[in-house]
Amino acid sequence: MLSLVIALFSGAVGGLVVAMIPETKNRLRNYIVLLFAASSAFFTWHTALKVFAGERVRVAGELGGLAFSIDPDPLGAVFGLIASTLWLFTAVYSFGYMAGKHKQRTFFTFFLMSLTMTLGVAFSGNLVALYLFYELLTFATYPLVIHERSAEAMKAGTKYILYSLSGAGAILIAIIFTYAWSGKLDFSSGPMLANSLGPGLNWLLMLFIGGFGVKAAIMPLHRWLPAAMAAPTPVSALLHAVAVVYSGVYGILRTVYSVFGHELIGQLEIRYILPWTAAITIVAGIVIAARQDVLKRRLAYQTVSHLSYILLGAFTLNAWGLAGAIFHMISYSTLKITLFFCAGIISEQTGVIKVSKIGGIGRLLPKTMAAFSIATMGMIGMLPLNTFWGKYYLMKGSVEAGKWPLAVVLIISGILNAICFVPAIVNAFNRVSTKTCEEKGSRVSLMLAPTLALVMIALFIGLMPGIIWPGVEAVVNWFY
Amino acid sequence: MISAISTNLPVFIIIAPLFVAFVLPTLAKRKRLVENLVLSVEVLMLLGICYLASIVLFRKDIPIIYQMGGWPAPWGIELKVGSLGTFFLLTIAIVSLPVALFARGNLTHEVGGKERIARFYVLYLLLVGALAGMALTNDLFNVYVLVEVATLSCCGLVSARNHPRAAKATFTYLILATLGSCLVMGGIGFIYIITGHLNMEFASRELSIIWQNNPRVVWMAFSFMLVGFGVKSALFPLHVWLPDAHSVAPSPASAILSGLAVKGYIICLLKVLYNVFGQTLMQAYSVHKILVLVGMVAIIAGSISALTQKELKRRLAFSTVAQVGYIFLGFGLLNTRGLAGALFYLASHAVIKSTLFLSAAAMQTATGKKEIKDLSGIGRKMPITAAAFTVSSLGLTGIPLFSGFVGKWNLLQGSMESGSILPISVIIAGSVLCGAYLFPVIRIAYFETAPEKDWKDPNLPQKLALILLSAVIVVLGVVPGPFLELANRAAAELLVLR
Amino acid sequence: MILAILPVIPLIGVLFLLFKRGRFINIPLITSAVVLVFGVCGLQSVFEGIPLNYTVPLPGPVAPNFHADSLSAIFVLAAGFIWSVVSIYVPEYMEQEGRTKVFELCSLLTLSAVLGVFLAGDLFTLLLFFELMTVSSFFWVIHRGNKEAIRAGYFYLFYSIVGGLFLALGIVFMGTATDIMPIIGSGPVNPLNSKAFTWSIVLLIIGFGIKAGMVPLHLWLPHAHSVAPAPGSALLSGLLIKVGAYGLIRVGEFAGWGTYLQGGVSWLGSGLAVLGTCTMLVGVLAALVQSDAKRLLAYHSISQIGYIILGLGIGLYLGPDGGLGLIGSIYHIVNHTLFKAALFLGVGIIYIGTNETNLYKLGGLWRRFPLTALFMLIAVLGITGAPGLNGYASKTLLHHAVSHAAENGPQWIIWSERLFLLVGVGTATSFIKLYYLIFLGKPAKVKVNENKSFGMNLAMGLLAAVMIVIGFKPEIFASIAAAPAAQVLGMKNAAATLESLSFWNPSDVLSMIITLAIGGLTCWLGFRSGAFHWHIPAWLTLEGIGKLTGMSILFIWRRGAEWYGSIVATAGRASGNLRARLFKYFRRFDKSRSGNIGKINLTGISADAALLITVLMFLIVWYAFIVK
Amino acid sequence: MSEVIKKLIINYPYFAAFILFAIGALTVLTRSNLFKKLIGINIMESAVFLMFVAAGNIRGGYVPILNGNNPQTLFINPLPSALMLTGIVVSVSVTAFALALILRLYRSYGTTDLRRIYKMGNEVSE
Repeated sequence: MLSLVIALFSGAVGGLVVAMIPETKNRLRNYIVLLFAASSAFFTWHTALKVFAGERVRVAGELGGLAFSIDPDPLGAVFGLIASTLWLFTAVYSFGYMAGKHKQRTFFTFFLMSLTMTLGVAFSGNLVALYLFYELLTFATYPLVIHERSAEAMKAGTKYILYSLSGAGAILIAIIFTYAWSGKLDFSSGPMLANSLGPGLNWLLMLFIGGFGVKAAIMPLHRWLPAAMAAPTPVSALLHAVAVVYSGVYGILRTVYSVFGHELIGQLEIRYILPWTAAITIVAGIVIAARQDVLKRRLAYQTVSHLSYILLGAFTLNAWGLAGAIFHMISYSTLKITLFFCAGIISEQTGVIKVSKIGGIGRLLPKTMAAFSIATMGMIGMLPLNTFWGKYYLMKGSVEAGKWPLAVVLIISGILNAICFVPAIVNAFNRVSTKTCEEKGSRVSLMLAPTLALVMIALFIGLMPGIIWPGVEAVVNWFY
Repeated sequence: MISAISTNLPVFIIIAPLFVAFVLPTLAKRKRLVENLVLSVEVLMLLGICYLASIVLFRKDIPIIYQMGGWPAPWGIELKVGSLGTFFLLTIAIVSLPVALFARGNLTHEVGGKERIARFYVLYLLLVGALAGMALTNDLFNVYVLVEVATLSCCGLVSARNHPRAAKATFTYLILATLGSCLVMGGIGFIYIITGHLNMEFASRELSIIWQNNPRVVWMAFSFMLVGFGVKSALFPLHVWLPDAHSVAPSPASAILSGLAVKGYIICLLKVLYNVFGQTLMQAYSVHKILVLVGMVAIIAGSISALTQKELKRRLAFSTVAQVGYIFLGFGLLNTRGLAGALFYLASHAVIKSTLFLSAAAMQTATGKKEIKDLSGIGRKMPITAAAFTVSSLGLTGIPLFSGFVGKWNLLQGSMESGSILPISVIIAGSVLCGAYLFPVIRIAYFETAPEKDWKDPNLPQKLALILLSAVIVVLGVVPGPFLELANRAAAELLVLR
Repeated sequence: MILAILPVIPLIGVLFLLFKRGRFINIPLITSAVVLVFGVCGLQSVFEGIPLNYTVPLPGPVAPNFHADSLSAIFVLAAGFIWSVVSIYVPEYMEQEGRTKVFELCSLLTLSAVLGVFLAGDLFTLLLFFELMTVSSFFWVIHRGNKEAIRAGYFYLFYSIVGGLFLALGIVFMGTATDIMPIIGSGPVNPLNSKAFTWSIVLLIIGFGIKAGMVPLHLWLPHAHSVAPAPGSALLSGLLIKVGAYGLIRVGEFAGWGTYLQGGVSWLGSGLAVLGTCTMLVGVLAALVQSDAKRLLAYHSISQIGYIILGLGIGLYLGPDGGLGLIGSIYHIVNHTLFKAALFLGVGIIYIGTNETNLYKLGGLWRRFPLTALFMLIAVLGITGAPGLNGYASKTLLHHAVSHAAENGPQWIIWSERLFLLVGVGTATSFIKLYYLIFLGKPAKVKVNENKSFGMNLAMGLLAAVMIVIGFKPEIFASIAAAPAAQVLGMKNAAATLESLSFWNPSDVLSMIITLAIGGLTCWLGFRSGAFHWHIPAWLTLEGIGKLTGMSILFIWRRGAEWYGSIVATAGRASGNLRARLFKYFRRFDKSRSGNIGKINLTGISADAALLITVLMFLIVWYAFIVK
Repeated sequence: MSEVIKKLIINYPYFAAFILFAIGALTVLTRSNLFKKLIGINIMESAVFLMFVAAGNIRGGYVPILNGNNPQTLFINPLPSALMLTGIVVSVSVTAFALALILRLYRSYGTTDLRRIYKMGNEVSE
């Protein structure tokens, strides 16, 4: 209970504290950021372990005349763990990345604020809380998106806000309908709409998915995501590859499993369409990615593609699919962050932001590029990396659901991922670059350390998927 | 003594500001005294209203009826302290006190010397008194008189700024408002002609019996009332006077005009529609459909108009048009949730819009610029003002935690109950548009670099006013309990079939 | 436990290699020798017919599992041996190519991965090491770093990745088809869902087929094997493609060796046989027209893999009587490992000496490289199947199997038997051509460097010695290793069949000699007619077709993208216009509300009032006249 | 038709009120002079007053003065008239206020013609 509250509000409090530290005291600020991020991570683990053990940790109240509860179930706990743990890594990375940059105070203030919002989304116990934090997350991350203050960034920010608000609007409508039809908003008491059946449910589900799909970047609602790459790299890495987009994905998982319930969706006509929307996004996203030259945009489109993996898992409507989705959620996040971290190091150290100019970087920044390559292997779904397991269970789920073409789609996506990144990597290692730079110095090591640590974690999980299995199992058992 | 005061409290609440208003010109030379007097009246009103509200809330029996001069109902004028009245009174008190506080901070800049300030306060108190009267009165002709008092004082407030533009805007406002008053009076006349009563309850009882004999006259009354009050409460497309008037008025004036005055007329219309005509007649004449339709159009058109504006205050003024649309939409839903939502939205908009106008005014005063693009970086230089603006923007957009959300949520629930998807989509679209026209301001305020100028937060009373109002927004958003309860009860009472 | 240790040994070697400073110690050699020794000692019990099993105790849904039966043992020992030999070769060779350390690192990592594949006890573990092998061996391919190498590297990596993905999907289907993931070495799978099982088998065959270089999935192979440094090529061709073959044997195990296949997989034997025949034929035909020595060898790898696959197919097709096919395949795998490694190493020596691998620019080199010429001769004879050398033994077994199947089989098996012989002729032809062009013929005008070549020749010599030993005593290996392996896999009467067969029966020897003779003749004809310089048109090759398909897909995609882009742009413009117009309208409505009614101009207040009155009139009229 | 005419004749005060209202409205609409607009408003208000007073009238009724020995029982309704007193007061105050405004506008713009005022726009300083 207390640990839940601390975990949740460390970020917000930390943000306020950081806001009070003068702009010049960078070192102090970094320590404070680290402290709060760490405390959040620690208490999230504390809470999550309790949740996995079957204990109920709950804070409930009333907000604006509506019941409001923070009540993590295993799914929320998993998301919370992903977010808070990676936050810690990204914080360290940001210390390196942001060193010497402008407006660090603003950056770290909102960086910490967003942590609370993300965890709020994760831990929300009913739709009201989910909606609230979902909305606030948009606002807390907006300053990060426009951090560069360039015209491009401002435009991206506007786009981001507009897309997100529209999505939130759709969700609000959907929530109202849900409440009107079921009278329930709580996640804890099983699927809300379980006993209702009607023609409107298809539309309601579409509304939900359309709303959350904005943040989950389902095509064609994805356009804000590549634009938002104007943000500093840690933000792109954490928020636009993991936290923010996962909040959308998480919302859809919630919709499928807590609002409708997989059994109900299994009776709706829309179940035929859903997996295919995800599948189309998977393929189209990565194909478009292959056509991008700017590395971060390419990664962004890859994000679009990979987010739909998770959705695909949810839409297969069976336990294996869900397990795959959760697995992919966990493992994909570690590697995607790594990729972005590497992109950040490359652009910071050499100024290279385009894939076509990447030749020779591997010789200059061997560790970075090695991490990048390994992460790419993971994106393809090769074995020593954890993403394989996610993909494996996703495919298993699809096949068990009798939709083997979906499994083929996943395979095709893996191949396309390879086409997308392997040439770049080979180039990076084989050409000789004209640039000179080194992988040394405290700044680089601050950036490099979390990157390599994440790769290690990914490899570790890949070799021993059993260590995250209890979490996945808890989620699956919760819903099935 | 105490019992005398408490039994006569309703009338005191109306009389006190009016009385003080008449005393003020004699004290014009002593600015501080004037200001303190006004503030103390406001505080007293607030206390009295809270007392009334607690009585209404906790004694759940019939509303307190106060008979003016001791004359019983059909002949004398009645004051009815019901849930609706108390609700609106509370709104008035909550908004007008901080606005007065803000006015105390600095008026010379906008209004002029001591004399003018005193006159400004006269009008201000007259308006507050009239609004309080509107909240409580149960008599049609009394409504007319109070509306006229309010209209005149509003016009006076707009023209309080010594600027030709103000005079022009006032004139437009005056002509249109007087036209509206004529229509209102005409409408009252029609009701009187067919029922022979001016007391709302009696008129309503009579109407429900005989309306089928004179369907056209009833309709005339309806349309006169709708248009008359519509023009005063800036219902689209009758809002044409509003942007000019509200953007040109001195800042406390525009706050209270946009925040409260418009709401007073809306409450009057609400009373006429529900207490006099009643639900049955509204349904018979499909008035509720008109209201929903007009409300939706107002939301969309108002918001888009606001988007096109470059001046901050004009943008806010247009936003009022849009928000009024929400309230009318709620009135047309004909169910408790929707009506309660509309009422709550009315209150929350009153608070929010006053905050917005006050903070906008503070920014304008500090920078001397009107356009939004000139406010770059003001968030750092005027943190409290900008924070108040942000909080109220979020509230207006309907973000949870802020009062706007509660209202919108109930409105949405109401639309849901009424069973059509269109109002729901419009409400949401309105929210998105609202975000679209308010967030750029915030973005410019916080995320663009400020010019090297010495902009500072306003002085203490003004800051205090802003903080108070923002706090109210948050409190109403987080614990709307009693307020929402009052709104719910008021809605239930209004919807009782007679 | 030994099973888990074996793949770890090379990793320890890697550590040593990383921290080695200057001193000349051939760590890869030591490591592979250790592997060999450990393998021989540790796997003794396996040859006695007791499989070893070890599960790494890890929590979760999948625990890595190791398993060794005789088949694994054969492969493990072959790997250990070939690695040791190549490691002897590497230092002197890589001195010329440069970046020895990187090569050795990759080499050790690959050894670890390869051992892991052979010892894997479940499909996940197998896949894990399979992927690792892909990645680590990839660096051999791109070792030279030139354009060609990188292109080949792409090819190699893409195909391998795709193969890995197919394996993964196959595993998925396998998991669906059965309740519990089948353990390698546990015999035929009893599928719950036979359709999924069929798919799984297909996918696994594709996955392993890519690695093995099975037609039509072989495109990567000639590129990759020819650009790698010679030891790399030797290992790639000698052992890594055998991983694919190993996988195919295991797939056969899931389907069931020694039984007549039923249900969804009944086509498996004949399918594999047909694929094998095609592979054989395509490989040898392509090899005939090559002018580059390494490419020629690479195509021959394909061809020889074809033999192996054919043998497997026949083994499956014949069911309980297919022992010879399986034994022949296993035998041929080992033999091919030996002679193909030797050939690549030999060509490598030539390359180091002359910087040239184009056959037509070489010639008469036996004087300069006498030892090499000798060992190469042995290897060439081995691969062509000359009696007395190892190739003869396995090819004979395979031929027996095929002709046994052809005796009372359908038409296509008869054809495959004929093609089998034809391919033998082709092989002879191309190797006579190779040997003639390099070592005999006119002395070429290439500059020959003087190198230390003791280690290199030693490596080749070791291989040649083993080849000769096997060649003279062909039945030893077959009876002590291959036949038990086949029996463990399920061929109950494999050993018995083998007993009944004599390697030195005259007709076989004769036919082999005839084959060689015809080969020599064809070779002579080929030189005279210039047929060796003929190239099939590009569009007819698989690569050409693939390229065409790719280009057309790209074309369609581009069109689609253009189309989509134009739609989006139009929509964007339209909405922009709409927005602008809306804005303009609203602004005008706000700015000057003026209009004309008749001739009366209404400005400002008048217009506002008019609006008000219009609304009023509208309301009144609407009710009074329209509604009623 | 005759029915309608009959009704109109019987209810002539209302008819008159309507005509007055229309005249007032038209004046407000078409005249651009501020004074005339104001007069138009006044006419409209008068129309409404007329309507009210007419509503209170009873044919053949007497002035409602109760002095104890008045034998008449049929009084006209005094309430509307009383109310209209209030209305007239309001109207007067509106007129006064409007006149003051017109004065101010005249001082700033130098004209009382609305069109010209609008043409001048907002450029006029304080």
